[in-house]
Amino acid sequence: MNFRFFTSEAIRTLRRNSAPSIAAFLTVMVTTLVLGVFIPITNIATGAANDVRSRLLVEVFLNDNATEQQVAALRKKLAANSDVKSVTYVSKEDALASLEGPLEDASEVLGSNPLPASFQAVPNDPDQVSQIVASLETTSANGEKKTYVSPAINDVQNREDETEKILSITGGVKFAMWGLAILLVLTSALLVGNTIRLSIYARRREVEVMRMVGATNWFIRWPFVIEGIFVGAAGGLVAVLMLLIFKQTIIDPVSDKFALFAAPETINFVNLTLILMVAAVGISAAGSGLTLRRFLRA
Amino acid sequence: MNFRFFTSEAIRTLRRNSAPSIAAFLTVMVTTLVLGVFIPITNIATGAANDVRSRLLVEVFLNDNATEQQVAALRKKLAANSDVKSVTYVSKEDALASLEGPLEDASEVLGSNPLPASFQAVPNDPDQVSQIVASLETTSANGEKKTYVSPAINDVQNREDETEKILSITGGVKFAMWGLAILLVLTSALLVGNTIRLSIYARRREVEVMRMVGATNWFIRWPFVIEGIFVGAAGGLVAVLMLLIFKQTIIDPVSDKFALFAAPETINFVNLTLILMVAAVGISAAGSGLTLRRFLRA
Amino acid sequence: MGSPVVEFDHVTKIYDDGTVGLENATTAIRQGEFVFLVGPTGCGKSTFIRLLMKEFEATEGTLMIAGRDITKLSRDRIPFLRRNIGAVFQDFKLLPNRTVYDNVAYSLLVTGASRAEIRQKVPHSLRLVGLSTKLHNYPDQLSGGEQQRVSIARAFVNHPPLMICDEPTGNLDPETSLGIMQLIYRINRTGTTVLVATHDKGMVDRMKRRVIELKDGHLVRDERAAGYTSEFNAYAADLDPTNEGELRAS
Amino acid sequence: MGSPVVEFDHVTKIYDDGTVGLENATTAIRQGEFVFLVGPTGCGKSTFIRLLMKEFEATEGTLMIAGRDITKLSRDRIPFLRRNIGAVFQDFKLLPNRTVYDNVAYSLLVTGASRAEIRQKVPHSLRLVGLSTKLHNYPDQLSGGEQQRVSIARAFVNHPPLMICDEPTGNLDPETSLGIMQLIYRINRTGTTVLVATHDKGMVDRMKRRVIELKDGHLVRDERAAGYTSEFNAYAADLDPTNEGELRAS
Ligand SMILES: Nc1ncnc2c1ncn2[C@@H]1O[C@H](COP(=O)(O)OP(=O)(O)OP(=O)(O)O)[C@@H](O)[C@H]1O
Ligand SMILES: Nc1ncnc2c1ncn2[C@@H]1O[C@H](COP(=O)(O)OP(=O)(O)OP(=O)(O)O)[C@@H](O)[C@H]1O
Ligand SMILES: [Mg+2]
Ligand SMILES: [Mg+2]
Repeated sequence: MNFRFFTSEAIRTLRRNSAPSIAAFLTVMVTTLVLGVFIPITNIATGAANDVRSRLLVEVFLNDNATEQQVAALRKKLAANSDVKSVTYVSKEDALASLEGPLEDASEVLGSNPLPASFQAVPNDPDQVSQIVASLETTSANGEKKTYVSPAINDVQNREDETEKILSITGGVKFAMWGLAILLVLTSALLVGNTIRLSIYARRREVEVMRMVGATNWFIRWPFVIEGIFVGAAGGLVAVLMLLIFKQTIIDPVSDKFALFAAPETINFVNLTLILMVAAVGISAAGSGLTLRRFLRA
Repeated sequence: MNFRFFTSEAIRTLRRNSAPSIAAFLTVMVTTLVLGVFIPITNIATGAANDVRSRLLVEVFLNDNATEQQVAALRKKLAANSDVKSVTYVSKEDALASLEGPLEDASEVLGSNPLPASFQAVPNDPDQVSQIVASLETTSANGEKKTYVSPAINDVQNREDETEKILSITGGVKFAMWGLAILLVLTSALLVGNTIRLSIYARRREVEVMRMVGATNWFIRWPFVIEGIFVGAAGGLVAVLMLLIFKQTIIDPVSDKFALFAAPETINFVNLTLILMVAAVGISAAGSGLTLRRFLRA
Repeated sequence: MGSPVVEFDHVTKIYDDGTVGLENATTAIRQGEFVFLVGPTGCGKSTFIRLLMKEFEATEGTLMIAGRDITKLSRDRIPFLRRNIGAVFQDFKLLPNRTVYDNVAYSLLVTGASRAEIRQKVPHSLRLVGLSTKLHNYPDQLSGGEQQRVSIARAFVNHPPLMICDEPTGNLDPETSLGIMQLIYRINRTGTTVLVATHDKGMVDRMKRRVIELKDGHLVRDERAAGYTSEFNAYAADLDPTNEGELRAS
Repeated sequence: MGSPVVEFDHVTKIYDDGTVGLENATTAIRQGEFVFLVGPTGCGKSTFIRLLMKEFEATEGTLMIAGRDITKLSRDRIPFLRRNIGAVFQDFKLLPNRTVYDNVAYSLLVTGASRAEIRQKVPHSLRLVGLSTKLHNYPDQLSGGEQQRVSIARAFVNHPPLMICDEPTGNLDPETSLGIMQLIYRINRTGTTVLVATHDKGMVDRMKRRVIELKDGHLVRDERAAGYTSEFNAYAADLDPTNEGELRAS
């Protein structure tokens, strides 16, 4: 394969018959741009959702009169639970110290600490919160009053409503984001393929003539593939440059605002660039090569 | 203008030379689909963000020894503030009743109510929270210790950190969503225009011949515009049908899950359909008519 | 002889790349004339014709058609100029996605002709060029000569006052060429001014009409043949314009 | 006379719409022959030629080129068949986005010719058809006859063993036509088998070569002219193939 010749052929087409190439370029650029904006957003959104989820935990409040053995046994039991990632002990003093505002003042006035000690159990997977709670409860014979597996337990709290709401919202966000991301990626591939198809269609007579003077299919196809690589690379590059400018002039100045939630989890710009460029070039080149097959068959 | 003739011309093109029309149809369909998925998501997300924001308020805790006059004056003052939408009085008893869990038990044991009464001021605009707080504060002569405009005030709380965080996150979500929505709308218009341009480019020889036998520009253009309407309507319709099927088979069954946050604020499906159809047909028809101008000029 | 239909006044056409298409051409064609445009390949015949169709602008000079300066014609009026010129293009210029019938009908449609008029004129015109059986074929289903005849049928279907034919018989056998020339002659006899660019020396010699000869863009000869209205008229004598016969069955 | 290069054995081509392009044609063309293909417009000349190029399949019969049945040729091998046939197409089939030079060079490029070979052969070939000054023009900047000559130059640039010309002089004036025919004749004398479809009766009569006549898709005549190798040879006698002159300066 004569690479230099095919490349010069591709360049010739780009210069003489540029309308279809420009259309393909625009499509690649625009879809890359959308993906380039959307991938970090998906990233931030799912990152934020995961962040919120990771804060879910089960609070096991202890009776003030629980014995040390009972507390130690409970801790062992919790730690042994395969759904539990880690267990932290919060003493009565710690609980009081974490209170703020008028309540704090109030307890000072009281002179005694009304808050109970507790274990805070972090689940491996936020969805397992309710299982951990269930593992600590037993239902008494008459099936009415909830009792706990350890006499040390005064109450088990996982803020049921809130947990469910958080799981639902974050789940919804992740579902929507992934759905949209998949939709956008498929859409981009389809749109780029579609434009390439049309741009080759616009040159079908030329392809016909080439075949009539004895060009093999690959001889016709290579320049199209190389042109596809050029167009894809150019479209991808312009999109990436626009993203970079956008990032530096709009996002970075206000990034404090965004840093509050999940900025550090955003995909690395270099990686993003690489992914986008490879995708743009790949789809564009493959699209050119594959689409041509239809016109080479007849 | 002979509408029947131009329509039959458009249909002829769709049948004989369908590749460019199919490409335009696909582009319209795919972009409409993306917008159709994205518009409700933008809606939900900004709705949820607004929902969260609307819960922000300023809590003004009162001294237990404040006189009735002082409290009444403070209420008047708050109500008179143009940034404040509504003011609610929460008595000590109400405050206690709203407490749950072990703290509740604890105060029962105490026999006295440590919680202060408060005013809850809802701002007109969540961003004005800090202004409301500022309007209640005065800085004493030495500029160090915060004092309040009314002796009835013990403390003013707007959970500064949390408020800022909420404002930042919801602001970020709204910004991102609107940005993406605008990007997608512009992108869709550009992609559809681009495809139409290319599909007319593929037929430029035909347009040239028409001009050579004495067709006026509008005589050439009408069939393209009508074809654009057909293609736009078909693309829009298929996209809307796909959205409907998607909604009924995937979204509706799990809508309980989504109902938890902001389902009722989602855009009405009929309205969405109308907007999408009008946009698809409009862009497609206008695109055909306008693009042709370039080829009619030479 | 009537008033001038076409007037070239020192017309020069230089293409973008500097090629001289036509240089300083001055001539006039009167109403009802039959003029041959001859010359070696690349001498400027098509340039001459394309200037008349206002396919591009003259670089210099004025070009009048029916007394109107078409170099000053606004863009909106160009279609109306072209409707009054029946043109046979060297490369046919057929619409690839229309049948033979629809290609010819298109010329009438642009003028806003009624359906009845189209239904009557189109088959008649195609019958005259001998294509009655190919009405519903597309151009790519026709032989070269058949395509050329569709182009001819389209050119005269709406009875234009001026007919311009660029190499109308290049893809036709001698017998069919003669038939087409007889047809064009008959059209001319009904009052249509006719300009035919051709390489068919035999035909030009035989028909003894006015001949404009170009060479390298220059007008080098413009003369009426000696035996004017003699031999070819004899060929066509029995063909009365009101009683037009068919050229060929298929 | 050499071995058969082209053999038609009861070949029939019926188009999709039922039109008979060629019916039950049986004939053979031997190596080194010069054959004219004549007949009225629409008789099947182009069909005959397009079958040889395998532009479409024969409906029935076998078609051999150089002893190989091309009706059984696999799709991958078609380009190699076409490289061995220099073809002049009735509609020229030039690549619109390539200059004259590059159009001719493309025929060599597909065969993997070296740059040196291209630089030598392309200008030579274009000089022979009289287009030395238009090397860097694009097809839409050429007159009809110039385009036709580019197509001819492309056909013989890589010295194919078989040359097929469909109406190669339809857009050329008589003088240039004669030059082109002399050129084709000279190419034939170097051993190339030549098939020319034409309407130029004068040329066919003068050259006195074998003539295959078609009518409505049927082979109705296949004869060697009486005064074989007489008159036209006299025309071409002084033109030695090793000493090829230019056709025309511009
Ligand atoms: N678009 C163009 N750009 C540059 N040069 C052109 C263009 N069109 C024609 N020419 C040149 O102008 C000259 C006259 O061309 P024209 O087409 O008028 O010739 P012609 O007399 O019609 O020839 P033919 O008999 O071969 O059709 C030729 O040399 C041609 O190469
Ligand atoms: N693709 C096609 N589909 C249907 N019919 C066709 C097709 N191509 C050619 N024909 C018909 O087949 C017949 C032979 O056509 P062909 O092109 O072989 O004629 P030809 O001898 O080359 O004529 P000309 O001298 O006018 O070029 C004609 O009647 C033509 O209409
Ligand atoms: Mg010409
Ligand atoms: Mg033919």
